[in-house]
Formats: sequence, structure tokens, C-alpha cells
Amino acid sequence: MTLLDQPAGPSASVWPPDAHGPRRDPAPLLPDPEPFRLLGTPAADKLDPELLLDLYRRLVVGRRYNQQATTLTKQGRLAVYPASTGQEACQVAAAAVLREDDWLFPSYRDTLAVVARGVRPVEALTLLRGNAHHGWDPKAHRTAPLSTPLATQAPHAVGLAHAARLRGDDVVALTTVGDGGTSEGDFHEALNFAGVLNAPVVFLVQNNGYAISVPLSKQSAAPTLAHKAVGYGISGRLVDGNDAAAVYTVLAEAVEHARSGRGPVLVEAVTYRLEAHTNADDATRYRTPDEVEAWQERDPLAVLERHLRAHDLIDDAGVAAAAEAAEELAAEMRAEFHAEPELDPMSLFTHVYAEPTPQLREQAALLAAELAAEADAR
Amino acid sequence: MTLLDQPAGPSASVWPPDAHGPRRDPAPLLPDPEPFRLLGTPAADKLDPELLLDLYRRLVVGRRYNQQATTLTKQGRLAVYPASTGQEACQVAAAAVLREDDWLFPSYRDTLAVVARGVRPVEALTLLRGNAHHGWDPKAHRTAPLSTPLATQAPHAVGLAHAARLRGDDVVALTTVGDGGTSEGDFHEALNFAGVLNAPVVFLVQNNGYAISVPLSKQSAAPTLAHKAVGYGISGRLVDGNDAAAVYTVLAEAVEHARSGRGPVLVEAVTYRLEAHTNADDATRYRTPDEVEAWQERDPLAVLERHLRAHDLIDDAGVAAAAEAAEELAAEMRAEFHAEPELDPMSLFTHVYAEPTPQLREQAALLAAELAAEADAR
Amino acid sequence: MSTATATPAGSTTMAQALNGALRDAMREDPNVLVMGEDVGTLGGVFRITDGLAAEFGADRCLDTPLAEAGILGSAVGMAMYGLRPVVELQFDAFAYPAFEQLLSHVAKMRNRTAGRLPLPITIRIPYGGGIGGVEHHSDSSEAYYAHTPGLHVVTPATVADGYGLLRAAIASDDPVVFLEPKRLYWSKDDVTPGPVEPIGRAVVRRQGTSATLLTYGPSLPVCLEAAEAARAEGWDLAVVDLRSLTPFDDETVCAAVRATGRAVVVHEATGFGGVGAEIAARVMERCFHHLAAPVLRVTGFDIPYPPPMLERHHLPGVDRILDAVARLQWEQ
Amino acid sequence: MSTATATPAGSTTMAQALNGALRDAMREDPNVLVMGEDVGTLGGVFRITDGLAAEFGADRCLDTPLAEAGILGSAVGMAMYGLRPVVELQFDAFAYPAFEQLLSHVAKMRNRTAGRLPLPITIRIPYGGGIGGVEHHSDSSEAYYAHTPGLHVVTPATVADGYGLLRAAIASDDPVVFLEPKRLYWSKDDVTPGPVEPIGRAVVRRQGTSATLLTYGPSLPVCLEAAEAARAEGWDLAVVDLRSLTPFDDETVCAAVRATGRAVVVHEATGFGGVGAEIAARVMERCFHHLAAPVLRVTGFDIPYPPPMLERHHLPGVDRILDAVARLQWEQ
Ligand SMILES: Cc1ncc(C[n+]2csc(CCOP(=O)(O)OP(=O)(O)O)c2C)c(N)n1
Ligand SMILES: Cc1ncc(C[n+]2csc(CCOP(=O)(O)OP(=O)(O)O)c2C)c(N)n1
Ligand SMILES: [Mg+2]
Ligand SMILES: [Mg+2]
Repeated sequence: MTLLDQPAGPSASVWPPDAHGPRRDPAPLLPDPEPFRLLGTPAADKLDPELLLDLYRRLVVGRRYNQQATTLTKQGRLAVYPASTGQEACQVAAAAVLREDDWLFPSYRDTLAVVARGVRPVEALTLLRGNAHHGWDPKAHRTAPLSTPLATQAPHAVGLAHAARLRGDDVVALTTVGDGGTSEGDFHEALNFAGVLNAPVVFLVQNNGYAISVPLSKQSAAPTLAHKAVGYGISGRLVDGNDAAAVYTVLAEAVEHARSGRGPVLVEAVTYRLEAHTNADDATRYRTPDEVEAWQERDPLAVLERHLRAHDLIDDAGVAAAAEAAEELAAEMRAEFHAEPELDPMSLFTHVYAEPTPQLREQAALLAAELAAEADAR
Repeated sequence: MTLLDQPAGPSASVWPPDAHGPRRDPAPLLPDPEPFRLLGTPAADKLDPELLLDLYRRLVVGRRYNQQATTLTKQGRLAVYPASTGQEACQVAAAAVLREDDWLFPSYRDTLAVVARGVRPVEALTLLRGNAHHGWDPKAHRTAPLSTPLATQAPHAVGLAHAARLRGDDVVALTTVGDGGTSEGDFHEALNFAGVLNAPVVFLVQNNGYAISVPLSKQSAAPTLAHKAVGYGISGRLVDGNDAAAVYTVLAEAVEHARSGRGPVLVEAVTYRLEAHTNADDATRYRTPDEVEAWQERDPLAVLERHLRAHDLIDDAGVAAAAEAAEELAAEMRAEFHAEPELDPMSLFTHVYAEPTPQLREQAALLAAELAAEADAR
Repeated sequence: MSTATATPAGSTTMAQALNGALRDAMREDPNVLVMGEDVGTLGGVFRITDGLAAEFGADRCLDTPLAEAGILGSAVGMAMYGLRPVVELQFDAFAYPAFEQLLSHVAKMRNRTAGRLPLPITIRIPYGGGIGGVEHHSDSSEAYYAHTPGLHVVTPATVADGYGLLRAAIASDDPVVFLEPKRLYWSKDDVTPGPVEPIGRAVVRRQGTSATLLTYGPSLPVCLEAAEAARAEGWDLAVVDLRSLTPFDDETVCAAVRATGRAVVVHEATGFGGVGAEIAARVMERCFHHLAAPVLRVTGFDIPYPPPMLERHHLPGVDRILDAVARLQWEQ
Repeated sequence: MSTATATPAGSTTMAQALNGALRDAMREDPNVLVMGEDVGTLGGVFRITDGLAAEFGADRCLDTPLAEAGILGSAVGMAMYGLRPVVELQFDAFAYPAFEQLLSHVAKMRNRTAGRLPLPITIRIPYGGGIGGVEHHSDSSEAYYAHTPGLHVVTPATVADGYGLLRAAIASDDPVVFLEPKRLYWSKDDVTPGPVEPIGRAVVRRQGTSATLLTYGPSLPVCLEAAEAARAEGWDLAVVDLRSLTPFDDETVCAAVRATGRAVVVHEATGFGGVGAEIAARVMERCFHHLAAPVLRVTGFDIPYPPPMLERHHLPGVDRILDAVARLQWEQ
């Protein structure tokens, strides 16, 4: 079956005329297969205490936000909630590394990142509350709507980043995808476009080990998801997603890399969702309590708090102060969600097109008549 | 902006509980960025002369096939023909490395590979002739129909290979994709499925430097297309696609790799189409005569003939004999295509479903009546 | 054809009936294989594949990577090798990434190979609204499939049909898009599984003399309810459950419309270019002189599916159906 | 709105008119950007973008990687940043990989963001048959788009509309699926570009008294030919060119049908669930008592598009149209 009595190996470098563009050295593209960590390593001593404290406060708020949203679900105030509990370091860092004029393209689980960008929880959660598809002004907050069809927002991030560069703006777009989402064709097409256009985009893959029930081993055979960068000629980085300092550092560098024109970056953050997929999911069907417990040890909040306490950067009062700020947010959420949202059925027709079509006008009239009859009947 | 006063680098290896499956060493996955070559290298001396001569004869037939098909186009006997002139080494090797019970999943340009599998040219070219969508019996020849939507047949190859393994058959599927096709989402999804299922599939990317007019540099920023393998945890190989001995060797090894359960392989063969995209294309719009000429120097047929002559493995008589066999095929093609194909308009309705729906029966009756009226009118 | 064995007699949900159909089909034919996102360990997000991985192993109830084109595309290859894949696409809107595979390969493979490569693939898609789902979780996409030659398109509205139609779909040598009305998953009925009939027959669910409601899937219970309510207005409405959109049962439908001379088509999907347009058009073509009024349509509006709190205004309800019946020109 | 400047007066092909529309739009608005496979250096496989890269540079006439979802998806991001992308998808069937982006994002973005993120994207798709193309090169996919709320769907049938409708599409703040009839690319006409009207109006191309043909795109010339031929049979046929499928011009269409009392809808696409079903259904709903016969449809068969040598049997031709006209119950 073989032509040669020895297996094929590298050959002398004789190469035909080059119509195929430059071939780049792949070595710089290869991510370190060990995730980058800071907390708990000697490097942690050199970290900026102020930034660490800031991250800590954001994590505490983030955790409280996740808890409160989960509670709202139980109270029937949200239709569904996919908690990012356990992934708060990724959520908070993704927002923190962006400038105000940068854009965030979140996935469906990333409401916390949206809140961390400055969107009010009631607006960030509108989709999941169910009164409207979307809450905030995307242009005002430079934050795209939550994308439910997985990875489909990734090409949007590339297009926006490229458009910004065409306009001469040094704007970066950051988009988040789950480990499961990396299997979608749109993820591939986005990375490839980004590579070819050298667009200033950062792809943050939050690898929490599962796509609903499907573990990573059934999702990908890659050494790490960061290694997918190689096939697009872009940089890949692997980071411990539960180490807030590390995620922040790696993402901040990635954003600067992209902003400075050195091209897109794919960051894989290894993390874990401590809650079920959503409130509708039963996680005991596919993972063990032991596994969850082991990851609880690596809870990003606990990890950072341990560091701060060990380095005497925070005391009980500081912890309490952070918790108090978090309670304020929770109280605001309760108040906002306690009120029934205003619903205008006629709004169904107002934004399908800039101008309603004649067909929509007819249909709106039908609904208006029904509503009037309903009101009369009351 | 940075937490750390030094850039992020690898950290001490402290790593959380492993819920993410084994992380593999990426090193063995990295293809050599120099394409593998044999002809013209010292290793060429050790090649099996019989196999080389066989490849040569196939190349000569293949070239003649391409020429004849192109001529048929000019005579209006084919609706369109995407020639594989210049890529014959890939075409011929792709067929030659497969066992009879292996499957080939060709792309639209690969009619020569189909012919090399034993399908008659008139059947291989049926789609392009225009009398039917498809000519040969796919199951008899273990060769799927030509796939026009690019890369969409790649998942089929994965599914078939996986099904064969489930059945206990050591069958391999080989599918061909162009450099342009690698950008499609389906290519990504196929590679990912193959990696996860460890399916016995070989992906042959014929990188001819262009997708119609779009050069590789606008298609991908990867070091090589073979590097895409890394992101799926599968083996990648780069080969000089105009070196028939090298393509054959690398593909044969890839097929054995897959067959033996060691997983899928992505092979990039660097080659060039010497003709325009199809007869309808004007290649002068996007490439220079100089470039074409330079690649003509690397014509796979010429390269192999040079080698054979230099090593006294063939003489003028041998060359003439090969040409004669090729002329036989050409004559057969002319004869077959000279005849008008039989057309049965009623066949439009016969294979939409196993049983025609009542709707199709009605429509068939309408057409039958029209045809009867047409016949009467004559 | 075969009869149900695993489906318990007595009170059964449609989800259980579907599950039983899968199990029975897998027991009877080792070539039947279930695949999709979360179908294995989890048993599917709607639990339709519950227990199948345990009984038949992970290879025959395959958790796939998260990529719909890859799922359907690899099913094509499996079918080419002799398997009968039953593919689950998790939600209506998440079937769209597989559209290219469906249209350009699945629907066409038999035709383009002149019958040599039939693709016995069943594509299960939970569809429709009324479950309070957020955007992309409530689409009614049947019109896309019904317009695509080469596909059969069926949708059960009763528990018994959940079993019978799914068995028929898996038994079919052609690709079948099997649309499961999400909001009927928990509907209950006594199932007395009979022989599995081939796909293609509509059924009159309620006899009536005044006008005929033509519907399918999630709208059947609404139409039956409307027919009950109509009695108070003095209307005796017939209700036809189409069950199969392709092939279409002109015979049953036209007979039912001719019998009353008036008809309303009801479905959840957007009206413009919806399946209701086809039904209305073909009924009028075939029954024109039997009609006292044009065939009217009660459908979802021509808008993206609304957020949960507003969906009730979008979905055809009893009142809207009765209003349409009232517009059937009774005075003439 | 603006008038044509670059389109030469005199004898112009539709391809040239489209090219002129792109050029004029790009000259007038620096935010207009053309992108797709082979649109740059090559000028597109149909040369519709010829010369644009030379005049406006590779950034504004962008050769993209070969990935339709990526093309449309990145256009979404560009539109979010204020550009007005004009996307070319190379052939009808090669638009299917972008279906998910089109349905779940492009069509819905304005609606889901309550008007805050409009997407002024024009999606040009060469469509239809009659050019001897091999499979996947002749699909008529308008029904998929027309059924999708949030999209405008337009198709020119004349050279002048090639210019005018494309300018209107690019000027629209909503996404427009712009379907270019491949076989009319080389049709010629004298163009006297007038003001660009907004999308949404049908036009009566031929007045008539006996019956009304309703059609669009590639079937318009066939209908006009049929109307000519019908004179020999004593029929005086009106012909309406819809131009825009969404929004639909009920006013013009219904007036034209009421005037004759008889109508035939003609299009190339598969009949079942096609746009013709919608047209027939809505015309009958609205004009029932003005009709002497049901609205009939002459469409492609319910089969995958045939191979080139058989396509003439599939495509609606003059005879088939006249046969339908003959079935309009003249004797009654
Ligand atoms: C295209 C698409 N297919 C399927 C789904 C249904 N779905 C929602 S979340 C989910 C799992 C996502 O896993 P991952 O990407 O890892 O993100 P995570 O939930 O872990 O944050 C699935 C399958 C979807 N939203 N979109
Ligand atoms: C999904 C899809 N999009 C677009 C096309 C149109 N098309 C046909 S061939 C081609 C270029 C293919 O380039 P490549 O993959 O490099 O193969 P090559 O032609 O070089 O053999 C394009 C864009 C197609 N066939 N399928
Ligand atoms: Mg995950
Ligand atoms: Mg190529």
C-alpha cells in the first residue's frame, strides 16, 4: 500500500512558486496547554491591590446578582434564568477590560457581564423576564442583545470590529461563547473572518465543561479549545477562568493586542457552572455531587477572598462593605421585578419594519378591535 | 490597564479538578509547515518503480480526460466543466489509496477522482452534461454524488465512516474539499465530529490557491490549512500536491491511520489549477500568465515523467503506450457524448419520494397531457 | 405494520407516546439510531429520549457535539450506510443552521440519484409556542419544510398520533420532518395503539354541518374548543386534523369542506406565505363552486414570535376563530 | 430620492442597471459597502459588481472568505456600526447556509431591540432557472424569505426596476432580500431612470379585460408573451408585475383582478406552499364575489429543480399559462 518503504516525514525544502500567500510560523500561535494562573502562584504578590479589590467587589456583586435572579425565577418573576454562578470571574473581567466605546457581544448566559457593563439588571434581564425580547439600548451601552442561537453573534462581533477599523476607530469587540458553542459553524466562520480581516476581536470561550448535559469530551477532541486559534492564524490563550486576576490579565492583554492591530485573540477560560444549566434543568442527571463540590473549592469568589485575606488586603469590614453594596443591587432588583412590567400588545406591530406594511396595519387593527372588545367585556 | 507589571506567561502547574476530559499533548498534531515531497529528493530513489509507473499511466489518462471534457464543453456536449487540469496527482491518488469497500465523497471538481474509482466518464459527467443530476450507482461504486454546495458532503463522510465502524466494518471514507471550502461551517463541523467520534475519515484539502478568483491569502490566515487539524485534535499533514508519489504516500498513510482506529487525518495538498475555474470563467481577471507559467513547471505529469525518465524507468515507447491508453478513453468519451442522451420528462416525478404523492400524480398527469399534445402537434 | 408494545395502556402523555415509539422502533430494528444534542445521558431537554441510552447504549442514542448541520449531515452519511437515524433538533429555531443540509441534500438525495440513495431519516423538531419560551424557542417553521419537495412533513396533535405517526415516520424510506407541538407534550390521553398507518391521511376529528375548521398540531385542541364554544352561537363546526402537510390529503379536506360550504384554516405560524395559504388556495381551487364564502385564515401575525407575556395576543385563540367563522358571510 | 447618474441612457442590460445602481449608491453614500464571494477582483460571477473594487477600493468592495453565514453575519455587525452593507450571495441555493443568520438575526434585530438596532442590509441573490444551470444553481427560494417577518422581499423584472428597486433596497433602513432573476441579467431595455420610489408597489404591465396574470421576476416576460399569444384565442389579458412580495400591494393586485374577474398566478418556484399560494389565497379572500372562477396557479412542479435538459418541462411556459387561462370557466 505504500510507495515508500519508510513512513513519510519532512522533506528537503524545495517549494513551488508561491501563489498562496506567506506561510507563517505557527509556533507563536500555540497556546500553552497549562492554563495561566496568578492567584496562589508567586506572581500573585506583584498584583495591584486596588485592582484586585475592585475585582473582588465586582465578584461579590455578581454572585449576589446570580442569587437574586435565581430567587426571582422561583418567584415566577423570570421566565427562565441561566445562572453564571461560578463563572463570575469571567463575566466581570469580560466587562472590566473593555473601554466604554468597545463593544460586548454576549451569549445567552452572560447577563452578568451585561450588568457589569453598566446596564440595569431589569434591562439586562428583560428577555428572561418575558415582557419584551430585549431591554437596553445596544448603542448607548455598546452591548449587543443576548444571543440565544449559540455562537451566531460571533460573526457580528467580527463585522462590527472590522467596520470600526474601516472608520478609523480603535474600537475592540469582545464576544463570549460556551464550550458547546465552539462546535457551531458560525464560530468557525467568525474566527476565520477575524483572522483574514485581522479584525480587532477577542473571542472569550467560557469552557464550563458542559453544554447542558454534554461534557467537553463529547464536544471536542482538541488539546484545549484555545488550540483552535492555530487553524485561523490567530493567537490563542488558555486561562484559569476561576482566577479573577488571571482572567482579567489575559483578557486585558488580548484586548490590547487586538486594539493595537496585532489581530484577534481566542481566549479559553476554564471554569464551571455551579448551578444547573437553567432553573429548568436537572444537573444531577449528568454530573456528580463530588464533581460540583470539588469545583466549589475553586469558586472564583472564594479564591480571590482567600488571596486578599492572606495578603491582608481585606478584613471582615471590607468583606461586609462589599456585601452591603451587593445587597443594594439585590434590593433594587427585588423592587424592580416586584412591579408588573407594562405591557402594550399593540407594540407587537411597531418595530417589525421602520414603517408597518399594509398587511401589518390590517393585523394591528384586528388586534386593536379585539382588545377594545376585551376591555368592553370587563 | 494591566493587573500585572509583566506580561502574562505560563504559570506554575496548579490545576483544578478535572471535569473536562484529558488534555492531550498538541505536539504530535502539528503538521510540518514545509510540504512533504518525494520526487526530486534523495528519498525518491527508494520508491517502488511499479507503483510510480502505475501512477504515471493514471496521470496521463487523467490529463487526457480533462482535455477531452474541456473539448466536449466547447462542442456544447457538457453544460459546464470545472477542469482538474494540474490537480491530477491529487485526483488520481485520492482514488488509488482507497479499497473497493472504502467510500469517496467528492466535491464538484473531482470527476476525475470518480473516474479513477472506476466510474465511466459518461456517468461521472452526467451532472455536468445536464441530462440528469447524477450518473453512477453510488452504492456500487462506494462513491457519493458530486457535491456542489461546498464542504457540505464532509459531514456525510464522517457519518458514513462512523456508521461503518458501528457495524464493525473497517471502511474508510475520504472526502475532498477545496481551499475555499475550508471556510464553510460544514467543514468545521465535520472535522469536529470526526475528532470526537474518532471516525475513520480522511479529509483531503486540495489547496489550489484560489476559490474562483479569491486567493488563499483572503481565505485564511492559518500557517497552512493542515494546521486546522490541531483545533480538532486530529492529525494534519501537508504535502506537495503536484508530486504524485508524495500525495499517494501521504494519503495512503492517512487512510491506514484512519482504518487502524488512530483517528481522522486532514491532508492539505498544495496544488494549482492550470485552467480557469470553469469554462465560463475568465482567469486572466485575477491571475497573471507568469504565475500560471511558473506552475506549469510543476505540472504533476511533467514532474513524474521527468523522474521516470531520469531514473530510466520509462522510455519513449512507454510514454507512447500510456498516451495510447489515454486516447482510448478519449475516444470512448467522444463516442458516448456524441450520442444524444435519452431524456424522459416523466422521470421528473419518479424519484421525488418512494411513492409519488397525490399532488405529484396530478402534476405528472398534467405534463403527460402536455407531452401528448406536443407529440400530436408534430 | 407493527403495533405498539412499550406504550402502556391507560393515561399517557404525548411525550411518553413519542418515547415509546422510539423505543419500540429501536427494539424492532437495530438500524434505528437516535442522535442529537443532550439526547443521551439527559434523555433530551423534553425527555423524549429518556431511557434510550440506558437500554440501547450510547452508540445508538448518541449525544452529539453542538452543531445542527453536523448532526443532520452526519445522519445523511449514516443513512447512506444503511442506518435509520432519528435526529433531534432541540428547538424549532435551532433547526435553521441545518437548513442547507436539509434542502440541498436530505430533500434531494433520492431524486438526484434516481432512487439509488434514499435517506430514511426522521428529523424530530419540537415546534410552536404557547409554553412561555423566550425568543427562538417558539417558532412555527413548517412552511419552510412543506415548501421543500422531497420532504414529508407531519405533525401529531393527539397522543395516539404521537406514537403512530412517529412509528410511520421512522418506517418511511423518505426523510420525514416530524414536528412535535411542544405545548402538547404533556397532553394526556388513553392510547390504544393500532396498526401503524403510512403517512398522508388527514382525519376528521369532529363532524359538523355549518363550517369546517382545517388545522393541525398545536392548534387542534384550540379548534376543538372553538367548535364546542360555537354551539352556543348556533354553529356546528367540523374539525379536520391534517396530520400530514406533505403529502396533503386533498380528498379528506375537500370532502369536509364541500360538506359545509365554508372553511377556516387555523395555525400558529405567521400567516403570510404560511401553510394556511396553500390550504386556502387549494381548497378554493378545488371547491370553488361549493363555497358560500372565501376560505378564511386565522394564523399568527406577520411578526417575529412575541415575548412570552404577549404571546397570547399572537396565538390563534377561540375568540379569534369564532370571529372568523362569523365573517363567513352567513347572511348571504 | 435620488436619480440615476451612472446608468447610461440607451440600451442597457439588467446586469448593467444593477451595476449602475451599486455604483451610484456607493458614490452617494460612503457607508455603502459591497461584500461577498468574488465580488472584488472578479467583479462577481455575473459581473454585477464589475469595476466597483477599482473605483472604491478593496475595502468597500470586499472579497470575503467562502462562508455565507460568515458573510451575512459580519454584515450584521457592520450595519450595527453604521455601514450599509450590500451582500452578494452567489447563487440561490448557496444562500441556504446563511439562513440562520437571516431568520434569527437579520429579520428580527429591529423588532427585538424595539427599533434601536435597525439593519439596513441589502442581500442580493441571483435566483431562478432557465439558464441551463446544474443542480443548486436554479432554485427559486422566495417563499422562504416572504414567509419571514422582518424582511422585505423584492425582485425586478425589468431593466429599469433593476436600477430603481436596487437603489430603493439600499436606501431602505430595513433588510431587503433582493432577488435577481438570473435569466434576465442580459435582457435589454432603454432605461430612463426616474426618481427612486420606495419598495412596495406592484405595477400593471399590460392592461386587459378578460383575465389577469399575476407574476413577478423571471416570469414576467413569459406572461407578457402569453398575453400576446392569448389575443389569438380572443383573450385580452392584463399582466401585473408584483415587484415586491413583502410588502404586498393588495390594492393594485385586487383592483386588477376585480377588473377582470379572473386571475392566474405564475411563478417558477415549486407550487406547494409557494408565494403563489399566498397570492391566490389573499386574492380570493378579498375578491371572492368578483371572481367568476377560482384563482389558478401555474408554477414549477413540486420537485427538486430539474437538470438543464429537462428544465423546460418544469418552467411555466406560454402554453401552460394559456391552458390555465382556458380553465377559468369561461362557459359559465
Ligand atoms: C444553535 C443552537 N442550538 C441549540 C441551542 C440550545 N441550547 C441552549 S444552551 C445549550 C448548551 C450551550 O452550551 P455551551 O455553549 O457550553 O454554553 P453554557 O450553557 O455552558 O454556558 C444548548 C444546546 C441553542 N441555544 N442554539
Ligand atoms: C456553499 C457554496 N457557496 C458558493 C458556491 C459557489 N462556488 C462554486 S466553486 C467556488 C469556489 C470554490 O473554491 P475551492 O473550495 O477552493 O475549490 P476549487 O474551485 O478551487 O476547486 C464557489 C464560490 C458553492 N458551490 N457552494
Ligand atoms: Mg458550557
Ligand atoms: Mg481552490
